Amino acid sequence: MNRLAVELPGLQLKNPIMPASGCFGFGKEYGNLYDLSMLGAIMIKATTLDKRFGNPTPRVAETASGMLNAIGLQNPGLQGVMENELPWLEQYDVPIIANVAGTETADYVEVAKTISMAPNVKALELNISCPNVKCGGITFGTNPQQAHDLTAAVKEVSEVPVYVKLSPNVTDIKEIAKAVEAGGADGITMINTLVGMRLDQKTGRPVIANITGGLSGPAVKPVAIKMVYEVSQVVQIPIIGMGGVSETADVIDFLSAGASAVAVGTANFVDPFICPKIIEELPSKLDELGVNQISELVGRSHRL
Amino acid sequence: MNRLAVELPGLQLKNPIMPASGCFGFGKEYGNLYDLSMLGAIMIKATTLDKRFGNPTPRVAETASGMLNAIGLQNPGLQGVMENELPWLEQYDVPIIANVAGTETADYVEVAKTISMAPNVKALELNISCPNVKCGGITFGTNPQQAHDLTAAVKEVSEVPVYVKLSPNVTDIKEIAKAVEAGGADGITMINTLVGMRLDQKTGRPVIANITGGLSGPAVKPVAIKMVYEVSQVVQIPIIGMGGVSETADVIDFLSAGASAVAVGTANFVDPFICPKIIEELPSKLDELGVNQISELVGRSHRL
Amino acid sequence: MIIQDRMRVTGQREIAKNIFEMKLTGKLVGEINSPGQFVHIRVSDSFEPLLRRPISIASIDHQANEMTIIYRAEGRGTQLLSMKKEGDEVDVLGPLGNGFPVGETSPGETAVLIGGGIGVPPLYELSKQLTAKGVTCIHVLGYQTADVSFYEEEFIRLGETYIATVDGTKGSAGFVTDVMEKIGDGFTTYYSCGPMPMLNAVQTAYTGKRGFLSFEQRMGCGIGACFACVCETTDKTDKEYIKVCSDGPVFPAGVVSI
Amino acid sequence: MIIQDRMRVTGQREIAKNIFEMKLTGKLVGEINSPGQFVHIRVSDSFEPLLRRPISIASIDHQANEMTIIYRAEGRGTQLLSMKKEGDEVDVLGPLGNGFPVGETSPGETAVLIGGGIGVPPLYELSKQLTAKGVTCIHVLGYQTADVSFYEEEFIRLGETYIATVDGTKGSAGFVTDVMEKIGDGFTTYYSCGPMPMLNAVQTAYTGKRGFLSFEQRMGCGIGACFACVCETTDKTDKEYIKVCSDGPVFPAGVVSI
Ligand SMILES: Cc1cc2nc3c(=O)[nH]c(=O)nc-3n(C[C@H](O)[C@H](O)[C@H](O)COP(=O)(O)OP(=O)(O)OC[C@H]3O[C@@H](n4cnc5c(N)ncnc54)[C@H](O)[C@@H]3O)c2cc1C
Ligand SMILES: Cc1cc2nc3c(=O)[nH]c(=O)nc-3n(C[C@H](O)[C@H](O)[C@H](O)COP(=O)(O)OP(=O)(O)OC[C@H]3O[C@@H](n4cnc5c(N)ncnc54)[C@H](O)[C@@H]3O)c2cc1C
Ligand SMILES: Cc1cc2nc3c(=O)[nH]c(=O)nc-3n(C[C@H](O)[C@H](O)[C@H](O)COP(=O)(O)O)c2cc1C
Ligand SMILES: Cc1cc2nc3c(=O)[nH]c(=O)nc-3n(C[C@H](O)[C@H](O)[C@H](O)COP(=O)(O)O)c2cc1C
Ligand code: FES
Ligand code: FES
Repeated sequence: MNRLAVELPGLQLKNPIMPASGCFGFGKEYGNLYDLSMLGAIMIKATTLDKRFGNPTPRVAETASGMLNAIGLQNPGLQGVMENELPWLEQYDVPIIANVAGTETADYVEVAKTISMAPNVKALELNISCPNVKCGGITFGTNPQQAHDLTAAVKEVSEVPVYVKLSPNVTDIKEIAKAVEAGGADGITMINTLVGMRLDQKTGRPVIANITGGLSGPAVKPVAIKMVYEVSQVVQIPIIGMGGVSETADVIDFLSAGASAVAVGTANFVDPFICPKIIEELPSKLDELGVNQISELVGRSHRL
Repeated sequence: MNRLAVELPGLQLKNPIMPASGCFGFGKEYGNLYDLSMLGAIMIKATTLDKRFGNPTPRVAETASGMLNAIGLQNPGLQGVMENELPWLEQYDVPIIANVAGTETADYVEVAKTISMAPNVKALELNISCPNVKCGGITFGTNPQQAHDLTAAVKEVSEVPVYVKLSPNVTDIKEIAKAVEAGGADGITMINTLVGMRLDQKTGRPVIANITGGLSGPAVKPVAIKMVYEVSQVVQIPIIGMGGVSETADVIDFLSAGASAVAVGTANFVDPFICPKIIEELPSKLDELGVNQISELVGRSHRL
Repeated sequence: MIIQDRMRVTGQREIAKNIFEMKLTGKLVGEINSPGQFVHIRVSDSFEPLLRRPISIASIDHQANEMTIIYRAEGRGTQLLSMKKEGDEVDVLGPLGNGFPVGETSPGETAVLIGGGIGVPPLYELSKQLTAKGVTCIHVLGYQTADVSFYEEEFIRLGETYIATVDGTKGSAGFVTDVMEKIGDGFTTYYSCGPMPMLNAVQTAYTGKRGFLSFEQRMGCGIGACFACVCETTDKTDKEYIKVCSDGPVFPAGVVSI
Repeated sequence: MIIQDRMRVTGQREIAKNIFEMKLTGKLVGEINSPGQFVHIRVSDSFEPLLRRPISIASIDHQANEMTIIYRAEGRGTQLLSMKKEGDEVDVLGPLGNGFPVGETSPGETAVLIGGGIGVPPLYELSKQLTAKGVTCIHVLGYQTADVSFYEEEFIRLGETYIATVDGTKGSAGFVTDVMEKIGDGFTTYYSCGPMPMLNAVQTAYTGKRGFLSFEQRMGCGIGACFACVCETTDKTDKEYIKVCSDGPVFPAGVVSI
């Protein structure tokens, strides 16, 4: 038996490690560096109905142990993803989680319906938490009723299980989590980025052209851990945790907090080989902890 | 004219630098290291009606570019502060901002009424945002109506201007800011800590005995800057900004974002001389920026 | 007086597995007034790791203006510290806290010094000062295993020294308390530093004797301002709590509720 | 192929005010295939600063398996880089991007290389390769002031070299464009790297000539995955945008909308 294997709705994961959406494009670039089949899954860049150029540059700024981004969901659009990106990924033995974004229910539904029919798309990740687009995105993620309704609408058309990606920029994330569970979500992914800003020292103006950006990286990990800890105790559906995962120890923390698998975002930029490195280190980490099967760690922070 | 002088309701500041509440006790320890009269002001540790022991230990944990704390408002109580702490501080030529905490309106009001009569207390800081106590504190800080009413009640009895300290753990901080302004607040201080957690690697259990703690330090600065930027554009009252200020450049950023003065918290632990160091460096920083009077920088991020 | 000093590293060597002995020079040394005081070290100029690390002063050489610290390279901070090389500068805040009271044992009397693991270092300077004034010191040092034990020779040079290792790879097998039974009670005072369970066992075994224990707590400021490092007192009448960093780290046995 | 290499520092010296020349050795050098490619450097093992820093390859020595980078120590990251000493290891990702096309100029033809400030370094390797194959290179190098100028001697050894400083403290006073006027148009191609306004001025001055410009953008991944470093194209029919890191940093003049 594979000690690292994890089973989640729609997903048979060789291991609980997957690159987070937006930090791995559609896999091509990292595919030049290592064999993508070793990954648990791949969360591809957000796909919208029409192709998008995204926000003006600069789009990224560094912060203490973190970074801000305001890419603005640049992507080749549903058609481009279906025709070029997903077929290319079929050469790898790895389940794809398609991150679905939109501005209103109708386009979420349309993207979800079509992209869930791609043979290698095994789950959807409903992006209701992108802080970098003017309409849609995060507005769905801060209102429980809207989050519920969008989830239900997408569930109705999706051929594969639906995970909903939550925003940390809310007073009570448990409420949103319960709402999407009630809406039929098969799982939750969390957290998306915290909204933040960096100013230019000389001019005092925002560095990011979009003014605000999403904060990610090690800096946000304590917030992510706390939210996973909380949400995992109020919902029955599994969680894919993320926010600052940068080394093997962080994976243990997210599982302990209550996540069943873990996504790695910003850390890919710091170390492009971080996913394979973590996957390689996990078995000896399990030995150290005296654990046989990795799932045994899930939620141990709040189990007796 | 003093280039660093800043005038705020109740406060004639020699310079815009003051230690943040809870990170400087009641001044005695840092008073052994340097002359407290050089500070713009001092925000003393939260005072509650009765003395409190606070939470069990461990109370702090380190995170990437940040720290978690769950001190739990340990303090000698109103009487102790009035009899021992404030009189001792009178030897210094420095205005005191008294951080007032409680569990219900009545005790906030009682503490505010009495402490605002101390001769060196020039302003109150209403702590409606402490994430580390079970009742009171943050519950007032996440509900606009409650925040409004508490502010109004305290304003009624206070002999000095009232600043309200906002929590970043909300969906829309602008709403809370507008509510406390409507309630009569003379100023806003922000941000208090973000709620976070750290787990022990071996056991998977929370490191902090209180389970969750408040995240502070450089890690949170982008979030704080963004919130100051936002709030300063929707209220007329001044803001004392804080969250990760660790060097002179950070002060410039907070002023640019829209704060009129700046508090330094966690950085005192990293470098106990950080406040005097920043105060010393500010004039040459102003020269570099071609600015004569420091207040000219306030809000330049969103001015044309 | 507490000062912030950029001290220069004059020596760094691994004296046992992951245990480093570091020598530092700077004017801070002149401020140290008792064994058992500690310093708060910033391990790098980066904000990650952010907080200072509290480390006991293990030995002082006023002539050379040099002090020695001994620490285990374990987490991010101490690992970074272990990478410093001779000539590098380190930002040190100290001396902090109140150390072991040397005056509580008179010349001619006997003191037992009981240390566990990384609690052993401050006992070295203590023993130097006690023996220098004519106190007979008996050392009981406990380690997990032989390969993390250190300073045996140094302590032997100062007096009778017993080593205990949990796995029996050095000295007697077992805990310091097992050794303590053999020593009997022909001593005036005891001084101890080590993990909480050990301090507790020592205090319980030596009820009735005058003893001084050095405590550890997670710290923020290290100087008494943040209330991170409090412990409850047993006797709540005077003070309900003490701060390890500024009231301690050393307290008379019985004061702190363990 | 792009590799991640822990390269060893074989030299580090300040060649002008806050401008450092660093030599690095490692197997990555063997992968470099064109001048103008860059590397993505992790300046410390800490998470603060977090992101890698993109720096151009200034010179390659395949014999010694060594490459040279030249950078300005300005922010946190490059300052940390400047503190590395000979023998230290640095985590380098590269080679990245597509460099200057040496093949676009034939032996016997003349190329003008125009660099501004910290954009000068990649032109050095380019000039070495062009002159080696028999191209005549004319160098036009612009700096703010004399004290931040560098590599004058090195470029002179390769061909005609003009220096311009904004304040006139070295060479002619003014911008590279002022010098360009004097050179005339007796050349086949031009290659340029420097700040955006300079690239714009060069491109405008040399409309009609075949030119290649190297661009800068804030980067995340550095390999084409994160869409941080995009620029719009002038001709939207093929591609609406290009990525500086993986499609560039060098593009034919006219492709990128400046
Ligand atoms: C008064 C005092 C004296 C000490 N003297 C020594 C000594 O002489 N030699 C030695 O090896 N160790 C000593 N310690 C323990 C030492 O401070 C910790 O081992 C060290 O801080 C751990 O840091 P890290 O970077 O290895 O671990 P990390 O896991 O990176 O530490 C994370 C955070 O937890 C804190 N922390 C972790 N363990 C402890 C601990 N046991 N006590 C207090 N804080 C902790 C760190 O300071 C840091 O803030 C002493 C502690 C105290 C309070
Ligand atoms: C393809 C390419 C090649 C380059 N080649 C060189 C070179 O050979 N020599 C040289 O000195 N500089 C070069 N630069 C610029 C260099 O990358 C920046 O000066 C450097 O990243 C600034 O880092 P810092 O730590 O000094 O500043 P910080 O202010 O600490 O940087 C903060 C963040 O902003 C980014 N950033 C800041 N300025 C720039 C910039 N101008 N371009 C891209 N990112 C920036 C940093 O990478 C970092 O992520 C190049 C940039 C690019 C894109
Ligand atoms: C450059 C960048 C682009 C991102 N794009 C997306 C996106 O398209 N869709 C999405 O759901 N999340 C996106 N995210 C958020 C990440 O998937 C992840 O939730 C977040 O960065 C926290 O994880 P990390 O700290 O490991 O990066 C993006 C993050 C970054 C840094
Ligand atoms: C140890 C500690 C104790 C604190 N205690 C209080 C408190 O009593 N009252 C309060 O309003 N804020 C308290 N805070 C929050 C700080 O005043 C400040 O808002 C926050 O730490 C952000 O600033 P910083 O990043 O500079 O630390 C405390 C923070 C820390 C780290
Ligand atoms: S560490 Fe701050 S009071 Fe002791
Ligand atoms: S830096 Fe990531 S795409 Fe260019």
